[in-house]
Amino acid sequence: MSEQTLSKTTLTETKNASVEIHGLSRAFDGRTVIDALDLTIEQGEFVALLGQSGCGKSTLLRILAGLDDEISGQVTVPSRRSAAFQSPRLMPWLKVWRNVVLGLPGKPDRALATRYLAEVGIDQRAGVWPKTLSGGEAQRVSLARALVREPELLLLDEPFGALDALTRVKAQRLVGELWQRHGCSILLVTHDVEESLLLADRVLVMDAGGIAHEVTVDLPRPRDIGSPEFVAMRTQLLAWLGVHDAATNAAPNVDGNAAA
Amino acid sequence: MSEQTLSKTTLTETKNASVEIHGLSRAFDGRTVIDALDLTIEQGEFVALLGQSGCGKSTLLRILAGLDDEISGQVTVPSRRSAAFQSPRLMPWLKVWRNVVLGLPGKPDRALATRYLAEVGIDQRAGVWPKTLSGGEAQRVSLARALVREPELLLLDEPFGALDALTRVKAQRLVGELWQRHGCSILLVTHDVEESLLLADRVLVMDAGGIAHEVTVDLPRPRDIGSPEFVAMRTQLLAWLGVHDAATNAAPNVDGNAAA
Amino acid sequence: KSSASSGSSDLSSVTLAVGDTGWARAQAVLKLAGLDKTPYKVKWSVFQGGDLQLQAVRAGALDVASSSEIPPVFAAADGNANFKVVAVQKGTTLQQEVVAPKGSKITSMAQLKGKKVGYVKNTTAEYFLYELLKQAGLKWSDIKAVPLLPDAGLAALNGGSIDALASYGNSIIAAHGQGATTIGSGADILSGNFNWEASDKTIASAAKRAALADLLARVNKGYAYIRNGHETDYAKVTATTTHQSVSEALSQYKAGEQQRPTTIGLTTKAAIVSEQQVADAFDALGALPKHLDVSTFWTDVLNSDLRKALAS
Amino acid sequence: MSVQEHVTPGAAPPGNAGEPAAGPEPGAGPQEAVAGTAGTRAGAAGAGAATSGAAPTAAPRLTIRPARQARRGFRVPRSVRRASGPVGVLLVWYLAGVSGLLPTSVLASPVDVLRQAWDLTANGQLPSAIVASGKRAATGFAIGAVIALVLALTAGLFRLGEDVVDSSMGMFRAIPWVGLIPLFIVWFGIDETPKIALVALGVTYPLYFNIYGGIRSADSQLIEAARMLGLGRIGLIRYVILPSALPGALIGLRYALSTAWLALVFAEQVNASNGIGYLMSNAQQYFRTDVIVLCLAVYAILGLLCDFVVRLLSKRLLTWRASFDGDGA
Amino acid sequence: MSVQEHVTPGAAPPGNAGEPAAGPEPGAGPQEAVAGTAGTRAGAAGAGAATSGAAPTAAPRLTIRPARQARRGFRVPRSVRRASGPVGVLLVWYLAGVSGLLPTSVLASPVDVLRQAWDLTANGQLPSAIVASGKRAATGFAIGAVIALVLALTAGLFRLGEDVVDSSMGMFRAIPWVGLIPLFIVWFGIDETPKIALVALGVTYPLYFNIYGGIRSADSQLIEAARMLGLGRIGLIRYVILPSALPGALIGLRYALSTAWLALVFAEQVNASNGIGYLMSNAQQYFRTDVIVLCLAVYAILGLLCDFVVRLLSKRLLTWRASFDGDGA
Ligand SMILES: Nc1ncnc2c1ncn2[C@@H]1O[C@H](COP(=O)(O)OP(=O)(O)OP(=O)(O)O)[C@@H](O)[C@H]1O
Ligand SMILES: Nc1ncnc2c1ncn2[C@@H]1O[C@H](COP(=O)(O)OP(=O)(O)OP(=O)(O)O)[C@@H](O)[C@H]1O
Ligand SMILES: [Mg+2]
Ligand SMILES: [Mg+2]
Repeated sequence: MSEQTLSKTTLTETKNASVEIHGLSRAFDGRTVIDALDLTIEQGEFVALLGQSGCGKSTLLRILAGLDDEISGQVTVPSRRSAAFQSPRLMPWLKVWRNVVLGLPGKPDRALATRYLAEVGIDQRAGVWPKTLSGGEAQRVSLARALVREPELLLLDEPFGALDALTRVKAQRLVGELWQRHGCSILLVTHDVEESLLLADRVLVMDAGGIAHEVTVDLPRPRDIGSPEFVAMRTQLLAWLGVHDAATNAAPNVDGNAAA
Repeated sequence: MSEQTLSKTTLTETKNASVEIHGLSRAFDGRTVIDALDLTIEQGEFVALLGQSGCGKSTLLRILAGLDDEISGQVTVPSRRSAAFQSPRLMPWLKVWRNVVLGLPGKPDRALATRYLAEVGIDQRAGVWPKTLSGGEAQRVSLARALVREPELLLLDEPFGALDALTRVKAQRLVGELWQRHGCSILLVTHDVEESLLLADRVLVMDAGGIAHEVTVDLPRPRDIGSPEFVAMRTQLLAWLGVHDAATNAAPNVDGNAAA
Repeated sequence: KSSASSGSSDLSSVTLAVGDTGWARAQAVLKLAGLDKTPYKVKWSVFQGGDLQLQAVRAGALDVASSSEIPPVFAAADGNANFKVVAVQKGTTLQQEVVAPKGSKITSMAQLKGKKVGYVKNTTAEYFLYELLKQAGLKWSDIKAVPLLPDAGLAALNGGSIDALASYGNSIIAAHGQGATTIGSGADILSGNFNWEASDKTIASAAKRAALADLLARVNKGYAYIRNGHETDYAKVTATTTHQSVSEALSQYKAGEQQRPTTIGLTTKAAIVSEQQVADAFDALGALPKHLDVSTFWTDVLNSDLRKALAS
Repeated sequence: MSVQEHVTPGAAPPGNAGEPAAGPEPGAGPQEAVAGTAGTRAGAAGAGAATSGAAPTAAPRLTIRPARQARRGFRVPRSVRRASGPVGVLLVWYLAGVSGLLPTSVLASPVDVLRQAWDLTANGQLPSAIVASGKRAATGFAIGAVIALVLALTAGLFRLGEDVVDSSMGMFRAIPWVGLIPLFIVWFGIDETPKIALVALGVTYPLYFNIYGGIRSADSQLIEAARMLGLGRIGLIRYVILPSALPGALIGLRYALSTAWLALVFAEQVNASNGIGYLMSNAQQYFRTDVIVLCLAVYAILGLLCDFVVRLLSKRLLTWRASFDGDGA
Repeated sequence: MSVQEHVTPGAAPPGNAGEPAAGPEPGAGPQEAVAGTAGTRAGAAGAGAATSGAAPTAAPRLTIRPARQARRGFRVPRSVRRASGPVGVLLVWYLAGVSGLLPTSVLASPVDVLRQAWDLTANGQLPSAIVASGKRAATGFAIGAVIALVLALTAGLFRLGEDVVDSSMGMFRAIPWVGLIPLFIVWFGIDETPKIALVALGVTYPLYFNIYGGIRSADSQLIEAARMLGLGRIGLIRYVILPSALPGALIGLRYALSTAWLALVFAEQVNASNGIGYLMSNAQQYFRTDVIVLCLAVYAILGLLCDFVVRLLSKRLLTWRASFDGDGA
């Protein structure tokens, strides 16, 4: 286990890049959302991306996915990528299992789809229409669809946002496992600071159109949420995100005048 | 402050119900999702609803919203309700501010819309089309749209799911304030156990089509996330949800054989 | 000034709804001859065919229609005709021909046996084709008859889809323009009779009868006026609506008038006999549901009024 | 979905008997205090409006009634209601004929038409006409549908295709068929081909416009997702674009199917000796209102049949769709 | 959107000069060890497939090129490309005439048509015909649009309305106009009314089918949301149903606008002494192919104009939509 962690570290040091971004900018109707952003993700690295709502995380992911070319700057990515978008984006006219293996070469492999659906805990709903899924179920299908492709670069946009605690833990574990097994690079957008620290090699905080802060999480896995290093990083990240632990406790403020 | 908390408690005792559900059942194509559920929510009570993905939380909310009548059982609700759905469901053909005040009597009041949008931190995007919003921005518009109506019963389906830590704290505070000010009843579906304990008077855990567990949170507000009662309740709820604190730390499991 | 001499002094309240074909010819003639100031009102309506006019008469939207001999046969075929033929206009029967395309080996009707012959269904073309075949000793079934509208017929003739075409008017002129040759002419088969039909309701009203008689007399006079040195004026009017050159229109007009001057007259036995022949031909062609006695939709009630009007 | 909401201010809603729900319950002592907290919001506006000291009335409540309960009592079956439109038209027609409002010379009475239908069926004319027209309509439809699909895909998928095809289609559509018949004869002769070509032409337009429109209304988010899934151009068309365009295409299909029959009214004026179009224009020339009306009736029935087919097809093909299906009335 | 993806196995993509990105960099020592971890996945399938010991090659990478960069070089302007279709048709027509492929008796040459256009414009016939037809088309269109909207709303919003209206519309649509002309004469006389009625009839169907279909494809989630917002029936129609139906309605509009002009070809055979339909059927009778073709051309131009209007309208009305707009080719 520690051996594997080591090989990751080696990798980071060899600078064998999977994603390279230089001076990337993107503006919508004159409003610059991403501004001269630089970022390198190594092969096999697990990077988490935090940032305020609307700061441009999804925009960055769409660019890396090759879905947005109204950009300036230099972006190089592996050709084999897959993504789970922020909303599930399932094809409503395809049954759930078909959605999962859509786009894979060869005959649609229901067994494969069911295997992955089982991993996210919804194999018994493999044969229904997407419209009958609950929010969390749809999100899990979308996740399974991204994972089944086994890409070089996996782009995950808040893939666990609609999941309850238990399902979330299972899904996180699944992603972690696949990452270990296949050594792909992962860029995970999340709003959960603990999640980012539990999973990632490196946590980025996006702000003002660029990578404002960065933490390298060199803790051995599995990580202890209570360890002092963990708590310190968590506090640091929350502070960068504008939250001070005290603030968390203040809600709801009954006096009615502590609102921002 | 403590006085207000007291009046809440009184309320619970007087059984002046806002929502009354008796023997509610709902099945989809023969699959029973809600099964003989009983629930009473007092006037002015803040109830949080937890439960595994796909257990029927959104279904229950839709029934309370009056959007689903393929039910059996008895459901009585206030006539003035509003809801923020799990997905934002903004009208794509109406500008953001127009979405917020849609359905309110009288002339569309942009000032009012902007006020509420400012409260969720996106007043500067009041005049754009919904398609240009980020995931979290859309969710906040949807929340503002539910809050502006000032209903008797507010139904919130994971309203903070796509928000970053800071924005989330602010939004939680806003909901708390409005609840204090207007004394409406709130049913909040969330996957965040801490959030439920910070906000609600009572936390329900849904399972097997009914309310399986219930915690009355009689802690004074603002609540301390570190207090022993809080931690105990949190552990209890997580256990009911199938998560034991230890499990959280186990992800990702590098050995690859600890998967469920 | 020609007036309705039939006694009914006040015609000012009468309105005649009169159908006109194609480019409002009768209307133009009256105007050209300065005869359009009638003591009654005339509401002209232009239709793209006599059959449409008779449709309007049957529906009660028109008082008077004008057509060739063919449409009334069909309009009366169901036995419910609510109109009568009240006057007969004589006119040219030129440009009613069976033609073969340029370079065709066919030169006579007899050679059409087994050939594809285009014709315009339910028109004079069908009638004279039938009669010409009969004269050539052929039955209708001896040819492959291809029902086509004139423009489609010409296209088919040029495209080689048919071996001959029975048609009329400008389609024949155009065909000749492309080198088609005449292999049969309807000039002597067709009577040249054009019918004026009035609805039973119109006929029942003495005032309308008087007005109609006067109107027909005026049209007759108008044609005479044109023949009397105003051919070019007429050709100019024609040319604008048919989009021909004036000289073209003039020569066409002259040829027609030379063959048979346009006049309006009373209904006659001979005209009825001619109409009956047409009806019988279509009957033989199987186009009529049952044998038709054409005299049922002919009348002489207008004759006395018309005679007076024509004479004045 | 029927929303059975009966607002009953401060009282149990009717039909909710036996359940003393809502409202000021007897013995609800500290009512005032609670109401003071809850406040009253007559107008829904006013974000920061202070809680007014209005009268402490309980909020109006309502019961959500199970759909099954609401649907008790007699209901006219769906099929009867669907038939009511056409049957109503028949009735009006019959009455108009009987009352003399419509002279039979214009519109034959249903009785005459029925007799005519019997006669023409007995002598085989009507069945053979339907068969002849049906063949032409089917062939033409198939060809037109393929052309429409190809053109719509070209215009829908490629900007260049759009530029070249779409403006041309708008132009061609505006050109009346009738004017094209001579051209068709030159190109296709006078046998079956021009008739089929005319049908194809008539069918192409509505299908084209609707499929093209459907393609262009495909959700860009799904297209992005499909691109990420590694779908190539063919896969994109097959799994995203065409399904997206399907609802629109089915609307076009409804229109196109009836157009297919209609086109034959004109097509069968060219060298036809059978077919409903022929029967009809023939009857028109002979002023046989009974036959005309019979033909119209046949068209109507064929229209209903085609509609029925499209309805079935839609039901099967669009099960995946969560869309509005009218209220429950 | 153009996806400029050039897969360059293990090498920097072309056009990425100056940037020694990707691939086995010189001096990348511990390459093997890394590749061993990353594995190679030639086929994308196999969930639990063990990492094979394949050759340690670096994964293919690609550069996402900015759109601006890709768009360098000469580009044919949009308007030129849009004109290419119609202009191409013109050219083919001209060549067909010159080469004698199409005899002028069937299709007059563009030169003749132009001359005719000049003459008829000079003597005022063509402008007055367009004005006369335009008035009829506009009135009929307005009436038909209102009827279509009312019927579509009735059928779209109420199950009962659907049952009664929708089946009848399917039936009526199948009945050919031409067969109805005698009826129209009885009901509306022979003046302007029957012509306008015919146009209205022709316009009603495509609009009805598309608006109805549009209403029925409204997202049920949005309708639920609107109900929750307290929108009444009118509000629901105004703010949800009609906007949902708008894209479909615009497709119907495209079709309906050209139909409006077409209907006049038949309508203006009855008691008309002006209008393009009259001009055209008159020319047909007198066999003036140049005038016929001129009329066809006028129809085509009117069609293009109407299309242009709908295009502008769509652009303005559908700015809110995030939908597929064809690739960037
Ligand atoms: N229209 C439908 N047809 C069939 N099954 C449905 C339908 N809607 C929901 N379901 C099923 O009912 C169950 C409950 O759905 P619901 O949306 O209430 O879950 P939920 O508790 O909100 O879950 P989540 O936390 O994932 O949003 C799910 O298993 C879902 O698949
Ligand atoms: N198509 C668009 N047109 C205009 N503005 C856009 C468009 N797409 C996104 N934006 C804006 O760009 C900004 C960044 O959007 P993005 O979706 O990347 O945010 P995000 O970081 O993913 O936020 P969230 O956490 O809320 O999902 C937002 O302010 C958004 O409103
Ligand atoms: Mg986002
Ligand atoms: Mg849910």
